[in-house]
Amino acid sequence: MTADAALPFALLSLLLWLPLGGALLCLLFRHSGNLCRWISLATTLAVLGLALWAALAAPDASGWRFYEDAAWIEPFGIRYTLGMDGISLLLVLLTALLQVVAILISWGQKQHPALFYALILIMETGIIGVFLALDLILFYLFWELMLIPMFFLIGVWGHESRVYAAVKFFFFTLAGSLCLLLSIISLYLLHGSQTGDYSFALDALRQTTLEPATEMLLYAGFMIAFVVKVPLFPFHTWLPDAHTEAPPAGSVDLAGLLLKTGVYGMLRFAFPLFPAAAQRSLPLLAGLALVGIFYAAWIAYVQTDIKRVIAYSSVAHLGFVILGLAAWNQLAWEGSLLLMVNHGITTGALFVMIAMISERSGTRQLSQLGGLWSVFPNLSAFFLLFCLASLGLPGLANFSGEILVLFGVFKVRPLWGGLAVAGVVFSAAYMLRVVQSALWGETRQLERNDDIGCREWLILVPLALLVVLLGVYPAPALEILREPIRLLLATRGMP
Amino acid sequence: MNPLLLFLIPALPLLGGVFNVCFGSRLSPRIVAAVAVAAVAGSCSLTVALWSLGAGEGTRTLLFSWLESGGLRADVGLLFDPLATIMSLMVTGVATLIHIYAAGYMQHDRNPARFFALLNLFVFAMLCIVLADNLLFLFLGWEGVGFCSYGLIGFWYRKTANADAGRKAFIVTRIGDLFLAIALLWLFRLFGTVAIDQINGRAAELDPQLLTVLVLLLLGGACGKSAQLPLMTWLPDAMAGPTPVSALIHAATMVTAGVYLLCRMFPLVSLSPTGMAAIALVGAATALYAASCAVAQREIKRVLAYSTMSQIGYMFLAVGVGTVSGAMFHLLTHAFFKALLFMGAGCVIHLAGDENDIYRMGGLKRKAPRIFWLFLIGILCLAGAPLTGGFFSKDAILLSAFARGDGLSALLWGAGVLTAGLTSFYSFRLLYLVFFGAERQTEKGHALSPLMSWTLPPLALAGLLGGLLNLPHLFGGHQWLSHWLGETAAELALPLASELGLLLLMLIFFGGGWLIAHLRYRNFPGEERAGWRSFLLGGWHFDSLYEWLLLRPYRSLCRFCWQGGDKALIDGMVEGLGRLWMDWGGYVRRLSTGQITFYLQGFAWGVLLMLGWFLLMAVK
Amino acid sequence: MNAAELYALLPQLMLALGATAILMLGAWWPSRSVWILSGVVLALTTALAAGLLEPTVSEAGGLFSAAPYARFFTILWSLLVALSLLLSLRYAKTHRFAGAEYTALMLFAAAGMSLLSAASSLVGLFLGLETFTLVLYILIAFNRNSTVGAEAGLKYLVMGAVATGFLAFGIALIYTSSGSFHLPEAMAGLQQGGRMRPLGLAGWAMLLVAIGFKVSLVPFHLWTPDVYQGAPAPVTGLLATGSKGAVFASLIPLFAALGSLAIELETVLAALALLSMLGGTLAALPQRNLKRMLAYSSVVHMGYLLLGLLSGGPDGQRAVVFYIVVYGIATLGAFGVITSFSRADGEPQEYQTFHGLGYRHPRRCSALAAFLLSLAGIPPLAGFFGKFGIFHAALKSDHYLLALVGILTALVSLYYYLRPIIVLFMQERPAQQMRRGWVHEFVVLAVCFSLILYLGVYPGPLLELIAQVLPTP
Amino acid sequence: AITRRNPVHAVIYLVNSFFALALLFYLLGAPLVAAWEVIIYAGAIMVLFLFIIMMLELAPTPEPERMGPAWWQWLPVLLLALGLVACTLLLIGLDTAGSQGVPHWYAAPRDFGYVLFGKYALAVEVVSFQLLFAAVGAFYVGKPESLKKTAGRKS
Amino acid sequence: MIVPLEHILFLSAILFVLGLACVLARRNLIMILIGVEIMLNAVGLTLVGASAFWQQIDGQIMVIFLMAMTSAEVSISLAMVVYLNRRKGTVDVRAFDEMRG
Repeated sequence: MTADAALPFALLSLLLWLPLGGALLCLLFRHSGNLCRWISLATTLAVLGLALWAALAAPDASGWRFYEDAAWIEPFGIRYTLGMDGISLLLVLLTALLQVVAILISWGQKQHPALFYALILIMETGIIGVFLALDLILFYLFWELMLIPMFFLIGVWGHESRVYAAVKFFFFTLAGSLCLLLSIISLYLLHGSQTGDYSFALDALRQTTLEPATEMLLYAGFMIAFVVKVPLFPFHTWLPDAHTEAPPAGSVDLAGLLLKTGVYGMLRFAFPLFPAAAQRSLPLLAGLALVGIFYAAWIAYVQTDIKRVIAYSSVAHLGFVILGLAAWNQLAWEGSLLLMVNHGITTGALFVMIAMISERSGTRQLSQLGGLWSVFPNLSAFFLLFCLASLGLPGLANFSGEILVLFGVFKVRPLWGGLAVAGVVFSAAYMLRVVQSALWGETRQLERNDDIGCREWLILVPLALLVVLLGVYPAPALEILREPIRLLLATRGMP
Repeated sequence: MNPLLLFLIPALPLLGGVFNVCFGSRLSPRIVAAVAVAAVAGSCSLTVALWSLGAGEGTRTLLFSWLESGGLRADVGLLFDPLATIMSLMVTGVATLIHIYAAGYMQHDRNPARFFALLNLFVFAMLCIVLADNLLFLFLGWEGVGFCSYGLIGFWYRKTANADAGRKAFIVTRIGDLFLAIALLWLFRLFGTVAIDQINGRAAELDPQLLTVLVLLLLGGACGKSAQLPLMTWLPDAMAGPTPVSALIHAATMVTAGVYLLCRMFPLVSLSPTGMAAIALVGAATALYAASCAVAQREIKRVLAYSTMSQIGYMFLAVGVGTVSGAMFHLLTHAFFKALLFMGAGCVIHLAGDENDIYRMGGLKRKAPRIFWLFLIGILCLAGAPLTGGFFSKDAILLSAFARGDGLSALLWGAGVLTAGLTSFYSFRLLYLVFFGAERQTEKGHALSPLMSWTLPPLALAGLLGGLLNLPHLFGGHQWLSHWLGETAAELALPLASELGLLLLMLIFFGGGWLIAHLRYRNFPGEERAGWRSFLLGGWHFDSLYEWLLLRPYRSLCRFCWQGGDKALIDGMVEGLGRLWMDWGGYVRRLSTGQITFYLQGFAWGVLLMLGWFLLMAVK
Repeated sequence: MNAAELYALLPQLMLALGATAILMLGAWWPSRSVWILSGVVLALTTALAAGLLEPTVSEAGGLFSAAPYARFFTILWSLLVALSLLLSLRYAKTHRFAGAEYTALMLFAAAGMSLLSAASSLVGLFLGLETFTLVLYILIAFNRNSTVGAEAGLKYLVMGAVATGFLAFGIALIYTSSGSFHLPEAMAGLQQGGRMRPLGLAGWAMLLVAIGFKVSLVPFHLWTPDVYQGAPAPVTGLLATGSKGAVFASLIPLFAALGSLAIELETVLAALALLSMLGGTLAALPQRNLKRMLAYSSVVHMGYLLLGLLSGGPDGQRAVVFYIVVYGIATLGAFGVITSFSRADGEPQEYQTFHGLGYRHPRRCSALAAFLLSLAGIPPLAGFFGKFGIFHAALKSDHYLLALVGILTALVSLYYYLRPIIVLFMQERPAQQMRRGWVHEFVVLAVCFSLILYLGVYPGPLLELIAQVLPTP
Repeated sequence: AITRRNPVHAVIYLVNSFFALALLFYLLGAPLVAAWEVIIYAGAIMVLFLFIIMMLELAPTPEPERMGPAWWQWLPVLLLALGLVACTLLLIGLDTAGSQGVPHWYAAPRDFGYVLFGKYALAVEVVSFQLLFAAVGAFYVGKPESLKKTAGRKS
Repeated sequence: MIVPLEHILFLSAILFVLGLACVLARRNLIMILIGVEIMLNAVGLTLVGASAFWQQIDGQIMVIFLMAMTSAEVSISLAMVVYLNRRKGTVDVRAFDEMRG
């Protein structure tokens, strides 16, 4: 089972706990903000390096590239099981990358820098943990671990109504999580009473035989947690507030990573554990996703705060992702996952850019922005690029995922696919509105006049390259995804 | 010759564009322009050099697989067949000239890098449409031209109106793209592939009704890009862009992409009579509508824009009546003379001191005779003066329509002929207003750059002689274009007499239009009353109609979703729930009154309830 | 009574005798810190003794058990009191407590709590309970400068006296019904034809009132916020953790002895649990006083504990004991932070005094945040596995409704746990400076914090230990 | 005893009732307990009560009438009490043990002492500790302010 | 046999509730404490009755403990009464409601 026998150390654990170590170092040296900055940068870079190294490994027969398993809490049958397949790998890579970006974008953090960086690093551990855990309780633990740092990031470093946003975020996600916990425990008990083996291991629990009604109930518990996190309409209202109020790094993490954990949870846990119930829920899922695509796009069109527009665009894009999942075929799932990664990069980049813009202009209100191109041509060019990617211009990142989803969906459900395509028009409408108000027109009052600096180049160029690369040549990413998805689709009970 | 060289055709403009994106702002405008021109010119010469690859079945070549997943395979691959060769030659050729022109046009601009980068990228995207061997790659180009058009229309972004026009263009064409995308998805669902030749080859397997739907979807896509009814409102506004842009994108190439698409898919399209009829109808209606609007326009570029729309209507009509070569023929000639006209208009605007309104021009003939003559050639082609390129191509289309012989075709033909008359009228109206009469402009004009004036003659020549490409037998031609495109059924089954009669009719309409224009506008006093003209000037007020019918409801819908849905309903429910808990919390909290006696009563009640319950249990 | 039995109860005797000794010596040599520290040492020694000495008999005098279960709690309460004493070093100084008396009372309270946890007879239960209740009457009103302290003492006294009456009446009725005080026989004697005798039911009703008062279950909880607010913070810590935990610790053998008869009480217990979870949560929501909030939150936690108890079985019992430990640590820690912020003129309780304090005193405030989050059951803090165990047990025993309500209240309760955290860390307004903490306080807080974290990440050993010491097989 | 407005009267009534109870105890075969009832309750505790009442009434208290309950204050309490009595009595009545008689039985003081200091020796210890600490507590709480201050300074 | 056990229990229950009623209804702190005494005496009666019923001494011993405990409690309570009276000058429990909510 272990593909990492050749490695002299536990790569996954290192990957997982390295950021936490960095966070502790930050807290230790909390009186020197500068040192913390470098510590956190070094940590995130090291994680990125490790993740890239992990990408070099070949998967074994069961699809795992790396696998770790150790006893943990015996009385409850909880084990410390980590595994990395293609899906995890891709998402871990995304995490590692975006965290570097998050650190870089908050380089000038003045207010309690040590705590800030530490929280970002803790969150990285949480997110990576979610993507690696194969024991349900371990997963749940990381799932919740992401919450607290985010809560503080929004609540402490956020903007005007940050406390409201932070609390709303916490409540929405926690409400879902608790349902998840309830379901996990029930499933564990059911499985235990059937087999006598009380275990939270994903593989073991998949063998549970379930009554249809029970299965549906448990599945619903899982899905509520994931759907809130994704977020699917109508559970999305925490997102715009959280996005808007969060500091730049928080927004990047939120949009780029946290939302992905929900989809990942569905793919990794909810669907394989309850295949029949999942099948029955697909129309509902697709329906909500479709409504979300339109609804969010419409709302995004009338927002006045640029961050809110992007936040709603996230809802719409994640609607596409869920729609792809609901199509339940290789094509759509690959598309969904690709779109997820792409969305993480583009939206992350957009939030980064919004931060840069609002640093310079002192506002995020669309009505008070304008004519940025004439003052910051480079900045504006990047912004335009990411906006275009976000609205799904072919050749840029989002399109490749979106179109695969559409192909996959249309293949099985033409009506869903056809409707979803219409969403593209609306996405153009709100995205161009943003571009319009921000870049074109007369230049407004600005606070700073400098175009992007060295650090900002460093952030934007790799992101831009990735956006183009993933749009033009997504084959490597798809290649990584192919086998795990095939395995997922081929499992018991999945038609 | 290595087929992979074909990739250089689109790649050169791409490289040029990327180069200018990355480094353009640091280089001098001259180098920027030079790089852009060189890239396009290189691409043009490559097209010529590789011409032989396009003969017959053409050449398919593949660079790498763009998207490959679960049965879907979309390559970055080119299909260099006769249709594509002719189109790409036109695109690169016209684009080269326009690039050169633009180098002169933009020479006073501080930072033309963005302009040339976008222009180069546009050529790249257009070539993707032209050369793509699968629909997805075509779609990439399709959206790409849309974006470049957006960026270029709004090039002078300080004026919000320009940027708005760009956005309108992008979004309206995107509505069309929506249909194309659905068609694309559907075709993949049906055939499991997106390769154009496979789809065309297997189109006959399909159910006719399904086919009709598909054709209508394709038509929708084409309408958006080619500014046909009902998605035409963006084109006149798109004239806000720099003139070379209008010439290249909104006259010669991008707007004809719709026609090209329909020609590309013609094997499929032709299988659906209903679809064909719809295409023809849309074309004819647009031709008539646009011509009627052009009659009342006041801005020189808007006149040309409407005329473009109208001419593309002809091309649609051609596709609809089943003559690809006719459509392509008109596409080519139109590209030449319309590019000529736009560039001429650019010169005129320069000369008139950045004045757009033709009512405030006049007498330019004396000031710039060479421009006048070149412009005249363009006008003649547009109006369909005999023996010009425009004459032959337009005539071929009308002949084909007439030759079909059924009622609908006759109607379409009638519309076409009427349009021809109107075209003649507004063309000469334009000519007279601009070049004849007294000078009415107030601004002082600028001098013309030689780069601008010297790019016009080749186009004029091409426009004039364009007819030779597909000279009908009547005039001793060989219909080279039709043969090149492999269209054998192009021989018309019309008797010579009726053919001649039709020609005569065309001549009459041409002459009539000219005459009226001559009488009315030879010595134009300066202003004329609005009245019914305002209706035509506003393009039959379609904009306002859409505003009332679609945009306002859309905006209210959006606002309703936000305020009503998100804020009031969802958040209201969540917050209401929270408040409910809080309220109850307040009540429960108030139980702690601070009075010991009250607390003790709590004891007593508790024990009473417990005892009562136990009593019930015991009794049972 | 023989030597073996005395040996078995050595830890409790050590506490009681030590307390007396400190009391006596303190009369001659009044020093505050010396006595408090020697109290700490004594408590720690007791814990050590309870942990290391293996008694030869399992029961002393038919009143108190000396089983591992009892010794586990002896250790726990001794440690708790040691920590509380250490914590109160500065507090006692600023409030001019009489050191020897204070220490002696605290130690005696520990003895009472461990006796209660060890009770194997109704008499033992009564005595243990009364022992520390009596001590608490005094300790609550120990701060003689504080009016609210006196009021709190009065409230606890009156309520406690009445509750004692109920407890005694309940015991009397059960004795009447079964003819024995010793738990297994007493509970077995209540049975009649598979049902519980009406007299036994009446006795249990009375007993539950007393228990409900002690652990503050709704509707017997009304005193809780007032007393918490008025009592000195270290005492509140003891009151919130030890006295409640000890009662629950004694309930486990009680219910175990009841066996199948527990079904008769199930509805009432379920109702109590339900009311406690809901009522406590609701009342805590609008609170703006940290101690009162913690009081109501303790009501909710007692509801959870009752839920665990109700679920029964080894799982339920294990969950309850684990929860007691975890809840105890977190609550003690929270009151420890309040203690260390306290000044001579009072303790900061109102949220408005905490504005932005998180950055003035980052260590203590983050510890407080961690304790609150642990109480809320957020992983990776220990509270999560506490709640996890409870819900696990509840679901296993098919208490779906209660588990659902538990989850719901856990969600809502988050709001009032977050509020102080928000105030601490997310308010701009600069806060007033608080006292600098003493190293003793930091030691206590660090111990609590690391335990909370450790148990949240690696609860396995403790869970296994608990499973070993549980009274029933 | 419970309705008396004047606490002194209440205490006197209560002493009466204690005597009655002591008699009952004696009848039920608990002579020692009966004796202690008289000695401790009637003798010690009630005297303590009286003492305190006397001591406090030296201080000016607002009209004692107001401290007594008005009739309406009794009403809910009365209802509660009736309910409680009814429930308890019914529960007791339902129990089969109730109808059995109490046998004649007599707990000799010697046996009593034997059990008390044999079986319950530990409990006696505990109770003695309790009493000690209660005394300490009472002393601490009851210390007058002036005393407290000196104690505070000393310790 | 003297009386049925029932009668003793009835008597003690009534006595207990009377004590409770006193506690609930009275506002005077001393009267409340007197009520508690009545309750505890009722318990004593029950225990003695039960002790006789089962012919065991344990019940009586419990009564002794109860008494000891009561006296301990009473001593503390009365000390508290004195203390409170000194602070507030009243023994009316209604006066002690500084904390609420």
